[in-house]
Amino acid sequence: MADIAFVIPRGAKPRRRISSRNVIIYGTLIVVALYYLLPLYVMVVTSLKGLPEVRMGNIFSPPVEITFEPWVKAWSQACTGLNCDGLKRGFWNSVRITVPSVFISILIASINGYALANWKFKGAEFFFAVLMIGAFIPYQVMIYPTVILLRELGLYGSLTGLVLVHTIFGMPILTLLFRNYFAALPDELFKAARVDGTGFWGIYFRIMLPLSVPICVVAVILQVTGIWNDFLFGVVFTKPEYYPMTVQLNNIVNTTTGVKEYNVNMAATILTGIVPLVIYFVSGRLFVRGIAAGAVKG
Amino acid sequence: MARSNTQERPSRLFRNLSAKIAAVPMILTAMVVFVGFSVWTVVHSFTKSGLLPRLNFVGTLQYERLWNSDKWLISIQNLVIFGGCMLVLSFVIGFVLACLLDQKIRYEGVFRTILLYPFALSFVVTGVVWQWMLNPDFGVQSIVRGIGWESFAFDPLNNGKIVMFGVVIAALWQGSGFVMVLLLAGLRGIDDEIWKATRVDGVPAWKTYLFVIVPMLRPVFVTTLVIVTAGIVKVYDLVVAQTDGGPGIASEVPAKYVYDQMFLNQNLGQGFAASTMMLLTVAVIIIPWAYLEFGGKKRG
Amino acid sequence: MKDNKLVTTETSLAIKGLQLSFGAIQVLKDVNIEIGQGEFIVLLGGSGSGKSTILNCIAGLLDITDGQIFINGKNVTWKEPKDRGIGMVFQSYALYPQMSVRGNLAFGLKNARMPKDEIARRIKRAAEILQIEDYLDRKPAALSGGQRQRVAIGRALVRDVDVFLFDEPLSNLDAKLRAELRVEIKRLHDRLGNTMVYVTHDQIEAMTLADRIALLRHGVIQQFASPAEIYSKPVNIYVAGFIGSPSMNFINGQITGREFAFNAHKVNLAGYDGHLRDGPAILGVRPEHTGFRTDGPGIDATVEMQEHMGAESVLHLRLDGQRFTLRTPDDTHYPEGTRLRLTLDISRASLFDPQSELRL
Amino acid sequence: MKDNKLVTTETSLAIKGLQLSFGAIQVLKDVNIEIGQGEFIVLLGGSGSGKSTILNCIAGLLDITDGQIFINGKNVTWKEPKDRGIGMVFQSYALYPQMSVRGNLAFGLKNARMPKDEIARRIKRAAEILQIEDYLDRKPAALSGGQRQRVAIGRALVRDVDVFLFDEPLSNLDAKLRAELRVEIKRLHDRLGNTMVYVTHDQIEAMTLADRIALLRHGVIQQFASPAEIYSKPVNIYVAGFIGSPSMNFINGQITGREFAFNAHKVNLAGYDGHLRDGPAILGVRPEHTGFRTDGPGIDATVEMQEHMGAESVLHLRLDGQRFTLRTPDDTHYPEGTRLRLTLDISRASLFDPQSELRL
Amino acid sequence: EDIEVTHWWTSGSEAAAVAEFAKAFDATGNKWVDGAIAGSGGVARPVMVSRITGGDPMGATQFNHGQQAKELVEAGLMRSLEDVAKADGWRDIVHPASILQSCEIDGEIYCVPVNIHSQLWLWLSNDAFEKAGLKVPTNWEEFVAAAPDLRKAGIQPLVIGQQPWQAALVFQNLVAAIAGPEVYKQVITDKNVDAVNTPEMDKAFAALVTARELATGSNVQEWNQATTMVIKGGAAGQIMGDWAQGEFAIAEQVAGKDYTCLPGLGVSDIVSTGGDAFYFPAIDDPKIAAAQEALARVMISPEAQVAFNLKKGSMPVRSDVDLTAANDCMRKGLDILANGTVVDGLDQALSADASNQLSDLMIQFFNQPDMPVEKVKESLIGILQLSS
Ligand SMILES: Nc1ncnc2c1ncn2[C@@H]1O[C@H](COP(=O)(O)OP(=O)(O)OP(=O)(O)O)[C@@H](O)[C@H]1O
Ligand SMILES: Nc1ncnc2c1ncn2[C@@H]1O[C@H](COP(=O)(O)OP(=O)(O)OP(=O)(O)O)[C@@H](O)[C@H]1O
Ligand SMILES: [Mg+2]
Ligand SMILES: [Mg+2]
Repeated sequence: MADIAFVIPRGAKPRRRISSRNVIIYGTLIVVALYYLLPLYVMVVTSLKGLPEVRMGNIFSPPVEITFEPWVKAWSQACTGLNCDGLKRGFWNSVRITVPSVFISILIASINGYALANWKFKGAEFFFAVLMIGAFIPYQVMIYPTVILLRELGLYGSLTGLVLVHTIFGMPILTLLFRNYFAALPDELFKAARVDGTGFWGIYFRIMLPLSVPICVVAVILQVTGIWNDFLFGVVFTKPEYYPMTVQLNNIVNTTTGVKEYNVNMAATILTGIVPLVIYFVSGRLFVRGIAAGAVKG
Repeated sequence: MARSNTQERPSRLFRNLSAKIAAVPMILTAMVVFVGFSVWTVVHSFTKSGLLPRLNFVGTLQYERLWNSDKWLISIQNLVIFGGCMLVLSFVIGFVLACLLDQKIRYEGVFRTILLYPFALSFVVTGVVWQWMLNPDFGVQSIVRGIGWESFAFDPLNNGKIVMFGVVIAALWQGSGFVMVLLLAGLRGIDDEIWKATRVDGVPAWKTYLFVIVPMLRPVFVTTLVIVTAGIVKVYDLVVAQTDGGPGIASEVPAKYVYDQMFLNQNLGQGFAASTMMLLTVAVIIIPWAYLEFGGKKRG
Repeated sequence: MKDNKLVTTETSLAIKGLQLSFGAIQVLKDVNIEIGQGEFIVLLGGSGSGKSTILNCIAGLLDITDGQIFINGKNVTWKEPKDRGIGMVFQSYALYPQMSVRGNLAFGLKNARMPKDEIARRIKRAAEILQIEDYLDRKPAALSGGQRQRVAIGRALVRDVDVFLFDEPLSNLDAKLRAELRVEIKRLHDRLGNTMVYVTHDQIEAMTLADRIALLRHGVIQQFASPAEIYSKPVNIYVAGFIGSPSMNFINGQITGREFAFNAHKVNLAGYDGHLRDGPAILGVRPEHTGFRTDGPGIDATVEMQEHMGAESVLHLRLDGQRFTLRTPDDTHYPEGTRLRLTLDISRASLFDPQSELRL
Repeated sequence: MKDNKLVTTETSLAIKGLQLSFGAIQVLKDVNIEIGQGEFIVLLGGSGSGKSTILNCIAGLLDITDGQIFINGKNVTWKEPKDRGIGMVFQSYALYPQMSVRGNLAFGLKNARMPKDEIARRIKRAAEILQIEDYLDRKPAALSGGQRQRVAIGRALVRDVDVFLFDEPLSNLDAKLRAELRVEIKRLHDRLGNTMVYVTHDQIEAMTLADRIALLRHGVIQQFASPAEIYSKPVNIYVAGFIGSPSMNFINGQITGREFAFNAHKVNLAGYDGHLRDGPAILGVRPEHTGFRTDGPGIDATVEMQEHMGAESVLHLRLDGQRFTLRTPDDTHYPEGTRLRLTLDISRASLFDPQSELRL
Repeated sequence: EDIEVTHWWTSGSEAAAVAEFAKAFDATGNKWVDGAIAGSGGVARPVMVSRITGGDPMGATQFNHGQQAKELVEAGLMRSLEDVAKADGWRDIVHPASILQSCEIDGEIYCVPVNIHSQLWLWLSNDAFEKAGLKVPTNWEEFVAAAPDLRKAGIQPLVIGQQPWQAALVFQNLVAAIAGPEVYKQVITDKNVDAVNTPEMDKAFAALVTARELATGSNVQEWNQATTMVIKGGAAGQIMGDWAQGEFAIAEQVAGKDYTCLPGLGVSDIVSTGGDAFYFPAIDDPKIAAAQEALARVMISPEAQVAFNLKKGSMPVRSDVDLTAANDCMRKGLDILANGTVVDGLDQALSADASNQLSDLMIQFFNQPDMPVEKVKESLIGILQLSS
């Protein structure tokens, strides 16, 4: 090795694979990644164990005997009161709630963002500021008046009502996202479209919307995550035939008497989280890109 | 102002009519839901409403009771602890991770995905999992003891003094990845030439991050701060799922206080009074910010 | 100076008493412009002088505070942009990134519910004129800057408008391409004969393209005249300094009779085109209107630096302690310290009142 | 051509066999440059030609694939940027936005643990040289573009480096300011005498600033010579076309003996500076090296368009169906269709081999 | 007719009990549509109230009887069952009468009580005492006396979970058993503030301090975890309602052999009443109204009462049914219900607000070893004043 020190530097810098810098960076990242993965690992491992094993062993040890029983039970057998069909029913309800809610809330919020960014009218900023303050109001505070509002609209207990609620409470953050995104698009594009004879809606549908794919991805992920995981609105503003999956999850996890079936709980938990997780894993790249594309510009 | 060939200036109201029509949902949401409901809440906080809202006014009785309630005071204190820890830690962790990921490393996507996935889970899931992880009998404590460190004690969920830190651990697990992504996006937006300039100036990387990059990320920090703070003020599900306010009432938080008063105690008036206090706090913090951010300058 | 095109007396575009404020800030203060049919007008001015704002007002993209705008005799003050008979070309091209070039060109026409074959015909014609036939099916991202700008022009072209508005269309391009496209725009104007209003802060563009230049400063038109007139008879010091590169040299002095005295020198003002009066004055001489020789009579100056430009060179001199620039088609090298004798061409110089800054 | 500065034979910066690839794409192919002490070198080339890449390699901001870099005789190939004795100025200025001008200037020095009074001294000196004393306590956001660029230069200046690197420092400024700062940079160089490497795609900057220009294309240096030589003896058609505005006119023809024949015309090549040989050739004539008169003998051409520039004008002609440009200090107007007789100045023209594109 | 019934009975035994009602109701030709929401009243109640006030009521819904639904009734959102009750003579068959009185507002009956839970029990682990070499105590004093030895043996004398209501339950037991039913009535039912300062109450407060000492070191959250400690012998005793039996049963423990239950802390023969009741929202549809009536009748019918309460582990609301299958502990409870003293449960006596405040107060007391009894007294008086 000694002679290498005397070599006249030329050509590419010899790149050491294991430099102290890399050890620190990758070391830290790997440790942190393990920390983040640990709970998921525990969930999966536990859900694959039989109940006796769960009670005996340590939560980190891999299952001695893998069983899918808890998954089956969580999906199709766990009881809520008299209905013993597990999460299955709630799953489709969640889909029925999430799809229109995500779609409509994003549509409305993107129109808001577009109107705010490109068609400023007197007072627009004021309404927007109010909306932003609204983002901070805990939902619990709003339950009662919302019940009254829905009752007066005749939408209480209906899917439409729930979609409306999700649209309203998703509006602040989504509007902020879209407003910032559209504001970051070149103003000249908008002007060119106006000169080309397009009106408010024409520009929105034919110019802005096609350009907002990155931010839509962000919005979709945020909304799918938020709405799919929602429990409070789903249970308060609808009736049992529309109860989302999280209600069943709550019923399985929150049953206070008797033995806790941890393995079933974990399986149910994973099953409930799987849709947002899949969406997230599939489009995570776009998520980061979309956020970079405008969401973070204050 | 005699104009010969004058065309009437169209009424202000009808300029940009489509835009105004399109903004109706937003205006309604802002005015009816956020302003209207808040006013409604404030009004009813002066009543003795129980299970149902009624206008049987009792003056400031609810507020007196609120500020005499240990539970409320503990809630506030907990929110301060939780919020302080969350803000500091999520930003520190998020920023350090963002910086690490920004080093042009390999498998960046994999790491990023791992750090962010908890964000896709609900607070209920997070609460349940961490309740488990922190369980002294089979969670982290027993594992550490199992590998030989017998005296190791980490049992936050059963210790009222440190229970909030247990909640913070779970909240960080779920939320710091999102902070990381926001900040990473901000870092990516920084002009490459700034980096080159600091390298030529011989500034060490950590100094660059601290003294050059962080100040440049101010707008991103502000946006992130808003999102994180909004989450902190609203914290509810996590506490309910993880500790249900326990042990005792050691991990109560304001949102839970509101909920419990309204639906467990069937004392809406009290719940509304607590809500009003929360609204007030939010307004005090947010309105100046919103004014600076959106009122002062013209374009975002 | 120009006569290759018919500038009819008919006005194509008229702006009357245009005022515009953003909140409390008044950006345009009583702008009045009348433009003849087929004229090429350049709005020239520094950054923030209000050029784009005027253009946006003409296009109807900004709500004006006061005043009226006429296009082809019709009051369009409150018309929608699409109904004004204008086409607009932007600095950043503003092409719709998700549409092909063809889609970009067709967009406005489709909006006007034009029949398909007419759209196709017009696109074909525009593409021919602009030589973009080969890229019609590409997306804008796959085009170079110059090609993009051509498409942007095409978008205005297909709409067959009366007035073309250009907002610094070339400033995103590099110098070489800019020079090429400048020529192309000029040819296009010669060919189409439309009225064009062109915003730029580049005086070369303004000088070469314009029939008339409106020189703006802080939202006020300083001078609205042909390039030759603006060049040779700038109304005030600002205009004089703005036009010409390198800038005009200014010398403080005193007029007495038909003589201009500064420091120890005296210059005869015979041949000056303007109204002389006794008193303090500022003499403005363009670098290119200053002769020199290495000896003989003349004003004494020393070479500080020389910029060689291939075909010509610029000499940076020191004249009685002040800087003085001089431009010459001669590329001989004059080392630092060389002493030169200058002769000022008074017939092409300007004199200004130091108070009002106006030309005498 | 230049002699106002001592260009010692000592090399200040040497690049030997520099190669650089991004993944599979080779961006720099065997670049060799030797730069003398105090020389001002401009790297000129179109977008993507690799100019910034070379600069970043010199600065140590990119890890090279092969080759060596010497600064003041020391091999710095693997040294950190800060240890190379270089200062760098960027297109986007890259000022630290939250620090005052003073803070920006001091930041690098503080990192080198320089004593406070020495820092103050250096800042004072740099501020004087660059005339930014008045803004020292302002934040960059409160400065104009030109002022910002001065601060950016100051940041390199205070570090007292051997070599200054500029990456298109002026291209974010408008034309007028660009011309001013160009002169300032030249003065700065005259005053400091440092070695400077300056990247630009603007040939005017290159021509006026450089002692020598390295003209790049696709990562290969086409010609590395003084501006005058590049201008008058371009090694190939690419260089000939790149330098000069408007571009050189190229005419296809045939050399026979000492005559160049094209279409019906014949031009005598007496006075041509190069090695003639019979066969097909391309004649390159610069617009400014073409004389004309309205009648008499000469090559026949018709005026298509004229660009007036105040002090001079450019005539766009048609010569046997081809375009031909001609630049003249004369601003007389020649209407479209005017017939002119051209005379080509062969002593300043270039002939190229159509195959190899090299100059004969 | 389809009737949607909402409730929060989701655990194994609860669900099985509900199924009995559903079976009996379906037998009448109607259909029970189950709307279970887990997570106890805290989660379920806002849903129920929202649905009723939101104008989309269910056919029937569970509430703890007492004060929870009072306002809904007053707002006219609930239908009166007075006609049914009169016709079927509920006032005669329901025992104790207080349980039906809780359903009465302005002289009309609005709910069907379905079961009685007594909250006044001390559960002891025989195993734990054996290990410590002690006799299983028969009352509170003996239990307190045994505590030091239990500690020595490494056994937690008294286990109290960290859910606030568990602490309130301990207080309720001590007041009822040690201060006596009379004082309990004065303080809890009548909210007589003066009664708080009686010598009897002082004894109860002293016992409360003792209980706090006994409970020091208990480290569990939920009541069933606490019960599990008793089952496993890690703790000697727990004060809990009769639903704790369910846990013992699942662990296959036998009353009297593996564990001992002492009603009224073994001090006096008292039970508290309290439990669940069903309310019927007012719905403008005669068919549904008829079905509601049918459901009410089914719920209170002797057959359903027996079937339901056996599964649920609670006591029936009528004394005229025979629970031969009941175990040792339930027998004790039934006997006291028949012969002994009956006091109102907390849900019956106090508003939800007051009882939750009491819970918060008590858990604070248990978690703060330095909190003086005076402070508790003072706060208790405040709570009683507020809710009277
Ligand atoms: N939306 C706006 N709100 C407030 N002020 C504005 C707005 N748009 C432009 N201005 C101000 O109006 C003035 C003129 O702006 P304008 O864009 O017309 O300048 P310009 O001459 O086009 O400059 P540039 O060459 O930089 O494009 C500037 O001072 C600018 O700050
Ligand atoms: N990080 C990179 N990865 C891959 N290719 C790169 C990278 N940086 C530059 N290139 C490529 O290298 C070539 C030269 O780039 P360079 O930036 O040196 O050009 P330039 O001459 O400075 O051009 P410009 O005038 O546009 O700045 C270009 O083709 C560019 O696409
Ligand atoms: Mg502009
Ligand atoms: Mg570059």
